[in-house]
Formats: sequence, structure tokens, C-alpha cells
Amino acid sequence: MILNMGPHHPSTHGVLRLILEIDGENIVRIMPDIGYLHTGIEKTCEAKFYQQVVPLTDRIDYLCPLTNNLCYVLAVEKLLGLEIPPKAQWMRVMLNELTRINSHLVWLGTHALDIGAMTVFLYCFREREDILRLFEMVSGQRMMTSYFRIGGLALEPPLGFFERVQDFAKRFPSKVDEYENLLTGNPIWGMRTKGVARITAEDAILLGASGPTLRGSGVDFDLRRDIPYSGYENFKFKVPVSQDGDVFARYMCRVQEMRESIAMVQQAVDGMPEGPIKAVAPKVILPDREMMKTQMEALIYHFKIITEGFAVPAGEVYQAVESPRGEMGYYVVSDGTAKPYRIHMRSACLANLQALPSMCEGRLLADVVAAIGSIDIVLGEIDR
Amino acid sequence: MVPISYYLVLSGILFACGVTGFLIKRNIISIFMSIELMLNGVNLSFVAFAAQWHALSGQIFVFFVMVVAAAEAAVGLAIIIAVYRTRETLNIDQVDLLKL
Amino acid sequence: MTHLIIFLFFGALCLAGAVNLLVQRHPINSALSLVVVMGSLAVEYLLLGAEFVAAVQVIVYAGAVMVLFVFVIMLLNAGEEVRTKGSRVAMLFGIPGMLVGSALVGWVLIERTGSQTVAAGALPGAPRTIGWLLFHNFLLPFEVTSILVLIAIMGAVVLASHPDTDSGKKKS
Amino acid sequence: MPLQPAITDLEQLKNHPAVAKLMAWNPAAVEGAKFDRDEMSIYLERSCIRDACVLLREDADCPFNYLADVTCVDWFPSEPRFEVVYHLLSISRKERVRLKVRLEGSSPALDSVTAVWPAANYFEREVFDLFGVRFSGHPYLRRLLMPEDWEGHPLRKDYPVEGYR
Amino acid sequence: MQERGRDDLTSVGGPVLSAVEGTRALLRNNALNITTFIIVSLIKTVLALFVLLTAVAYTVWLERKVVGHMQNRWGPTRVGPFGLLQPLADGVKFLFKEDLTPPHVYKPLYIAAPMIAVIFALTSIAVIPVGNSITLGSLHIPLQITDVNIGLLIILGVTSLGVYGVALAGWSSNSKYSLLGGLRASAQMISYEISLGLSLVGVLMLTGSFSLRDIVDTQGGTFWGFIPRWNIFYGGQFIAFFIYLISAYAETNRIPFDLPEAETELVAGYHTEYSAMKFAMFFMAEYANMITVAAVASLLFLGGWHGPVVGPPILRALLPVFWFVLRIFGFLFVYIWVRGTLPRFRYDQLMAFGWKFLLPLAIANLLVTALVVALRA
Repeated sequence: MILNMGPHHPSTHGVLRLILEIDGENIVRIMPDIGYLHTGIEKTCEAKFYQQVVPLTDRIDYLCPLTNNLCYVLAVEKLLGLEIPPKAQWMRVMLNELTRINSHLVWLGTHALDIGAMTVFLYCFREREDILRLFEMVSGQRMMTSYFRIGGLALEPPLGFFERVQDFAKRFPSKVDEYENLLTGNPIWGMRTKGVARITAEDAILLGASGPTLRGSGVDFDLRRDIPYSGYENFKFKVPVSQDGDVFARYMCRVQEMRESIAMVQQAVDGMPEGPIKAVAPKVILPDREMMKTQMEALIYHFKIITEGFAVPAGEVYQAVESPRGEMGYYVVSDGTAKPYRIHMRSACLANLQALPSMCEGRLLADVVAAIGSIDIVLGEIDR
Repeated sequence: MVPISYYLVLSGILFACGVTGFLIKRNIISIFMSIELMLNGVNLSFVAFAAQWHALSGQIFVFFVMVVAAAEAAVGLAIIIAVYRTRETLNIDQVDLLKL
Repeated sequence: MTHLIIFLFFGALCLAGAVNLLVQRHPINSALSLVVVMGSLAVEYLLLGAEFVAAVQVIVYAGAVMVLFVFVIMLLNAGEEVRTKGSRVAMLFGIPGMLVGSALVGWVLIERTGSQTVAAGALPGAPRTIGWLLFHNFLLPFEVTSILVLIAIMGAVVLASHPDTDSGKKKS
Repeated sequence: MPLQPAITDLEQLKNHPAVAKLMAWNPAAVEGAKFDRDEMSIYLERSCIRDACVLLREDADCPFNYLADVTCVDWFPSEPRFEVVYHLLSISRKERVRLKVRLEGSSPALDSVTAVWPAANYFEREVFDLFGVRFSGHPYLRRLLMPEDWEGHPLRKDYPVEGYR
Repeated sequence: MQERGRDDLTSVGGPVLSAVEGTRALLRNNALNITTFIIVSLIKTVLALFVLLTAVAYTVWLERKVVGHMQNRWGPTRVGPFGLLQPLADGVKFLFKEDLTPPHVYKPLYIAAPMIAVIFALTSIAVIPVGNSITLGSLHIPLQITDVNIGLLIILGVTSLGVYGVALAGWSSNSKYSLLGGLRASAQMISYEISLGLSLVGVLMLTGSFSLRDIVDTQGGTFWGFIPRWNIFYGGQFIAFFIYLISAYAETNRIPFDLPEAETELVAGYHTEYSAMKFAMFFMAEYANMITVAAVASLLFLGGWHGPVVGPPILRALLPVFWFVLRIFGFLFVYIWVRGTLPRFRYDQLMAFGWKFLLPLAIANLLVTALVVALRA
């Protein structure tokens, strides 16, 4: 029997369509069918100035917009050869880790909901709300923050922001304990996740899986630690790795990652350096409002950046960051003009999704739901 | 006050219906159901006789028949599933070979 | 009087169900007709005073055996049956057999009507008495039947499980 | 950090493990190389991409065992028009290398690397979908993002775009 | 003529069990005439149905409220104080919603299925006693629609028929999700009914009767001075109670056994294609079944309506009802609590759990109870 799971199905996390060939409840074959959320962002980017692309990157992965911002911004900064002041870097790391927690909370909630544990979902969204409030405080937006700019940050973080982050960082570990109380030791949760949708390390590498999907299979690789960017080398953190390669292993990886992330947020708050939040590059970075009103030069630069953008030296850059889902990569090609010649987004989910068929074939229908949850896909990122 | 023979007639007709179904039905499951119908007809006559002779043995017999029928249904339906898996049909006319 | 009316009503329902079973071509309709037959038979049992048998009829027959039938029909997604000519032997012996049977029934009907009657609840088939009988006078048959059921369950599991996959996990 | 000029001289780049390996295997396969902004690009000859990938993946001391990305760039009026770009990653050495294959504009095609990395499956389908580059030997070369009956390949530079530009 | 009439009177009840038994009981007690009997029965039936349906509606409200508070939410608050009128609003919404019938369904069964489900769910209330009898003037009315001496068997029979509604809904919807849901439901219900039935047999052995009233009557009083003589304590039916609890969850398709309607796997399972009143019927059936199951658990294991009784006669008559309702409420609360806590089983795990764990446990419990009963006798 052919069963069409999706594109509107409660547990396909958006508009994923799976064509399942089933025999009773056993899966014979899985054919993912994607593209229902294709917005052509890569094409749109080619028509925008470099700085206009930042808001577009928010829309790709709506669960971790700041990670995408960061990746794009880093790529362009590399093309330009800009030096970013330490405070901006630390802020970026801190917000990125908050984003990671935010994304993992949504993942944990929906994953648990898929398996039937409803309460975890609402608990997770309770903490997510706190993080979104922090985002709103710092950037004025809850989800589509666009807070990172080429060369630094958009704004100084407001007064009292760090105290609130500090407060959240204090509270959060006990909340993670709460989620774990509901799930980790729960025998039904164990039955549903242990040994389910297993994938070996070799297969994971060959299939291009990354992030917790890769680390859940025992491959100890994390871009933040191994190919550090944006000052991650200044932070101390462990990279959680599980050996089993099943849904439970990926679950444990992510839950541990949340704990590590909040520790990094704490480190960032504790060691936040003082200084400017923007690089010194008047041709690229919009001047402050005050300067614009007082200095002729600043006004001219502002006018030029807004109307004709800034030229980026020709060349190409592939910048990858560790997004909550895995390796998020931006391949930016410049032809020397003010508009990117080509931007390609390497989506972690697209590669992870390729691993789904090999995870689930021969298993039961309910395992597909668990597996989709465990690879944590975001269709916006897959389809772009 | 219903004559006991009415019950017997009813049971007889049910049994006859069962036999007819067994003969004219071509779907294995329907044929199987006809057999159940026959058993039910017989059960009714057992209960009726039990009432007539004021002996509970008749009801006990019905109890046994039911248990056996349940067992039979389990095995029979399992066989039907097995047959369907290999032949992809439920039509009795196409399942008349012992070996494919 | 009421007794007779009730008997006739449920008898008619029972017969309608039986005939419908024959007429319907889709197995699921036949199965539901059979459920109706069984339900009305349970009422007839009540009329005969066999409360326990009536309850067991509903639980075992309507509640378990027929659900199993419906389940299998759903599982195999059985469609309408194709009417073909029955076998010659069936026609040769079946039709005369039917006729003889009907004649016999008719004879009983004519000869024996009114010879004996039964009142509602005439013979209370109390569960306690039946249980006592089962475990004393009929102990051996009871045990034999239970072994039979056990074997049947094992047989069903073996038959229904896929030969290649692990399975055997669901009996039904 | 001011930008360093790109190094494009093959002789200077010989010490890079990937270049050395490829040069040792088949000097004709390497059309050129570029080291720009700390990133290594190697231009490969069209026909040997699959073998080069196998070679790099099986390398003993620096296995580029992870295919991060496959994509394409369309340099429209100029020829060769398409550049198919492979980003490889060495998980053990924590190093990246970029392989590039230049293709002509008329019926661009090259070998698929799905046999080397199953990961290439979706990436190549996407490139086929959006650029119209055909990958021979791909198990299921169908449109990935666009509808099955879509005409044209949207990411090509000559694809008609309407509206604000 | 009088004799004759009475005889006919007896036979009126034949099919409608209630009538036979009820008439007999009444005739034995008070020699009432038929009119009074019918009127009393009718009133009781209407009252029981009304109370049951209200209880169903408010169980939904209770569930939303309790689960809401467990999950840091408020639950319904807008309609009436504490959202108390929410069930009413929901009912009105269901009534006025467009009743869609998808074009590809098998219509007769599609329409019949929800009715079957709701009818069988509501029927079993007929034999459930809610308290002792009350005396109104010369009338001595037992608080039960009918006391049948095979009451428990009837409940088992009726609930076992409830699966038809689900299975037929799944099949007749002609949708793959519904079909899978229907298949899951029928397999699950058949499997767990066996454990459910076996868990009750221990109680039956202790009591020696199928009549629910008799079963409750044996559980009065205390032992060792303070522990109530409920079957769960005195009869040692602790394990049986938990087998019953688990099987009951499976029978009523509740989390963690809600596979037939697991919305993350099968969209909505067997009622995917249903809307408006037909959907509401399934909903009602589910909650009515929950209440029945809770009532049976209270009667069989938790001592029915026994509890401290004080005050004037009318209070003495009504307090047991209160204790009984309290037990049902407690049982329902556990239902809701579990829903807020546990994830869902997988289909094969559910089957394995039923057949490989619950059933052997039930049989073992049965053997031990049988041994105890035999030794006591």
C-alpha cells in the first residue's frame, strides 16, 4: 500500500511529503518529496545588496535565524577581510548559543509531542518564550531578528540585558532537568527511542549527515571546536557524543548540548569584553545616527551604502557554522560588485533528510515519526 | 408461551441458510461465515432442547460449541490470511490447487 | 402473548440477517448481517432462560469472533465477491440436501406444533449452576477444549506470521 | 586583516596534500589551483571528477571523507559557462578543499559522485533542477525543489526574472 | 386473569433484560403495578442518561482544565466562570457545524459507525448501580436502572461490541489513515479485552456473583480495625486492579495506548474523515466509556459506594452516591494525569505488552486468587 504522509500531516514538521510504501505497518520504502516551501531565496539574493541579504537569511531556518545571520555575515566579512571587535564576537557567540537552545527546545517539544508526550512540549515552549523575549529585547524582534550586521552588530545591547540573560542562564539547567525527568528515564520513551532509526558512523558520514545526527552516531566532530569561527576558541565546552546512533542517542546529544550551551552563555556573560560593537570600516558599516547628524563624511557613506551598497572584492568563500541541526554553510561568490554573484546555502537538514530512508526502511510506521523528529528538520531550510 | 418447535424451525432455517451460503458463496470469508451461521442454528436447537427437557447440559454444549467455534475462527482466518498472501485472491474457485 | 411477539420479532430479524448474509456480495455486509443474527439469537436465548449463554454469545461470538472476521476483511481489503458458477457436485447434492432438510423442517412444523411450550425464563441458566456443571460433570471435556484452544491459538500465530520477518507479534 | 592576494600558481601550491595527491595521480587532471582567503580551490578536468573524489576520499593520511556540499555557479555570457563546485571536508584533519569543474554552456554534463558519496544524491538533483547540469550515473536524476513539470532552470543567469531587480 | 396478566408482565421483559429483572425484583418487594414500574424505569433511564451525558461533557472540561494546569496553561476560561459553560459551547458548535460526508466513503456504514459507538458506550450504564435504594413513600427504588444477575457479563458484552463502531468507521471512511486506525483499534481492543476480563475473574471468584450489587455488598465494613474491606485490599486484588487499569486505558484508546487515533502518526486514526456531530459522537463514546470503566473499577475494586454515612435519612441515601462519584472522579483524574505524563507506545510494543506481559500476569493473579479462595473455603 502506498501511503502519502504529508505535505500536511501533523508530524512532518511543515510541508515535508513522504511517500511510504507500507506492508501493514511495516515500511518497505520511503521517498521524501520536498520543495513545497521552495521560495527561491538563493535567486532573490542575487538581486539584493550584500547588506539586504541578512533579513533573507532569517527566513531560511526560522528556528535559528541568528545562526544563519552569523554564517552569512561571517562569509561576507571573510570576503571583505574585516576584523570584528571582540565584544561583537562574544555577543554573537552568546546569542548563537541562545538560539541553539531555542531551536533545541522547539525540537524537543515537537519530538516529544510526536511520540505522544504532550506536556514536554508546553514546558519547552515556556522556556522558549523567555529566550524569545531576550531576542526581542536585544533586537526588537522575537523571531526574525536580523541582529547581526556585516562588520558587527546592529545595536548596542540594551541596559539590563545581561542581567536578564544571567537570570535565564541560572534558571535554565533546572528546567532541562525537568524535561529529562519526564523523558530520559521513562520506560516508554526508552522503548520508543532506543534502537530505533539506527545509523552507523560510516553511513552517517557517507550520507553527509552533520550535527547531532552525526555525533549521535559516535563521530566526534563539531565545527565550533574543530574549525572555530567567531571567537569560539575562547570558550570552554564539551561536545556531547553518543555511540548508539539511534533516536535516543541523538536525543541525549541535543539535551547535553543544551546544558553546554547554557554554560557557554554564562561564560559569555561573565567574560563579556568592553569595546565597540562594529568594525572600523566606514564604507561597509552604516555610521551611528549621531555621527550621521554631525559629520558630513558619515552622511555621505550612509547615503552611498543605502543607495548603491558596497563593493566586495571578487572571490569566493565557503563559510560553515555549527547550526543546531548541523553544518550550515554559505558559499558566497562575489564578482566585485555590490550584489552577490551567487549565494548557495548548504542546508544541514537537506543532507540529514537523505539519511531518513536508510534509518527507517524495514521498521514500523511509528518509527518514521520518531526518526523525523530525531533528525530535527526544518523545511524552510531544506527548500530555501 | 411459544411452542418449542418454533425455535427448532428457526434453527432449522438458519442451518439451511448456512448450507445454502456454503454452497453459493464464492468468497472464502463469506463461506466461513456461513459455517458460523450453521453452528449458530445448531446452538439454538441445543438451547431449545435444554429448555424443553429442563436439562442444563444443552447450554453447556452450546458453551463448548462456542469455544470450539472461536478456536476454529482463529485458525481458519489465519489460514485465509496465509492463502491470501500466496494467491492474492479470496475467490474459492481460484484456490483449488494444492500447490501453486 | 408478548413472549410470542418478541420471539417472532427477533426470529424475523434473525432470518432477515441470515438471508441478507446470503444476498450481500460484499463480505463486510455479510459479516454485519451475521452480527445481527447473533445478536437476535442472544435475545432468543434470553427468552429460553439461558442468560449465561446469551451473554457468552454476545461476548464471544459478536464481540470476538465476528470482530476477528471484520478485522481480517479490513486487513485483506476484501472487495466484492465475483459470482461464478458453483461446482457441479455442490449443485447435485446440495440442492437436494437443502430440499430434504426443508421438508424435514416442514414436517416437524406440521407434526409437532403446540406439543410443548416454553415460558420466558423457564429454565434459569444461572451462571453458578452452569459453572458447577462445567467443573464437575463436564470437567474432562472442558480441559480437552482448553487444550484445543491453546493449540488453535498457537496454530493461528504460526500460520499468520510472516515466514520471513520476525513477527508473530499479533495474533489477530 | 587586509586581504592577501590569491595564489594561483600551481607550483607554489604543490605542498597542499590534496594538490600533491592529485598531481601524483594524474597531472593532466589538475587544470589549476587557487588559494584565496585561506581556502583551497582545485580546478579539475571534467572527466576525472569521480576518480579524483575516490582518490581524495581514500587518502591514507588526509582523507577528505566528507562531502559537505555540491553546487554550481553560472558565469553566463562567458564560456565555459558552468562551474560545479564540490566542498570536501576532512573530519580527521579538520580541513576543507574545494573542487571545481568547468562545463560548457551547451548541454552541460559530468559524472555523478553518488557512487562515492550517497550524500551527493540530493545536492546533484538540486543542481540539475536549478541549473540544468546533468549528472550521468545518478540513480534518480529528477527535479528536487521545483515541480516536476517546471520549464527552465531558475538559477541560470539567463532565466527570465520579472519584477523588481 | 390476574395470574395471566402477571405472567405476561414477566415476559414483557424478556428481551429487555432490565424489564425482566426489574419487574421480578419489584414484584418481589412491593407488588407494584406495571404502570408505576414503567414510569419509574423511564424516569431512571432518562435521569441516568442525562447525568451520564452531562458527566461526559464535564469530563472533557475537567480534562482540559486539569491537563491545562499540569502544563502551565489555564484551560478553558472564557465561557462562563472557570470556563464552566465550555462544554455547552462545544456542543452547540458541534451541532451547527457543517456535517461533511466525503464523497468516497461507504455511506451506510460511515453514518452507522458513530451511532454504533455511542449507543454501545451509553448502554452499559443500565446495569451500573450508583448506590443503595431510596424509599419514597411506599416506593422502594434501587438506585440502578436494573439489577441483573449477570450485570458484569452484560457490561463486558456491550463494551466488546463497541469496537465495531471504531472498526467500521475506519473501514468505511475509505481512507488509508482511517483504515490503519481501525485495524489498530480492533487488534488492540480484542487483545486487551482478554486481560481485562481475566483481571475481573479474581473478584468474581471472591464474590461468587456476576451481580454488581452483590459484588459491592461484599465489600462493606473494615478489617484489622481500619482498612476497608475493598477487593483491592481485602481480596488481595491489587495486581488485578492494575491489570484492569492498564487494560482499561487500552480499551478506551487513551494515552499511552491511543494508537488508533495517534494524531502524529495517523492524523486522527479512525475518525480522520469525520466532522461535526458524527465526530462528536465518537468523542462522547470515548468519554462515556471512560466513565463506565471508572464506575466498574470503583464497583469491583474500590468498594463501590461504601463510606461513612451520617445524618438524616435522605443524606444517608445520597451520601453513598457521593462516595461512588468521588471514586469515579479519582479514577478519571488518574486517566488525565497519565495523559499529561506519558508518551505513546508503538504498535508492536503495545501488542507485546498485552500478550507477553499483561496476559501472563493476569493468569498468574488468577491462579493465586483461586488458590487462596480454595484454601479459605
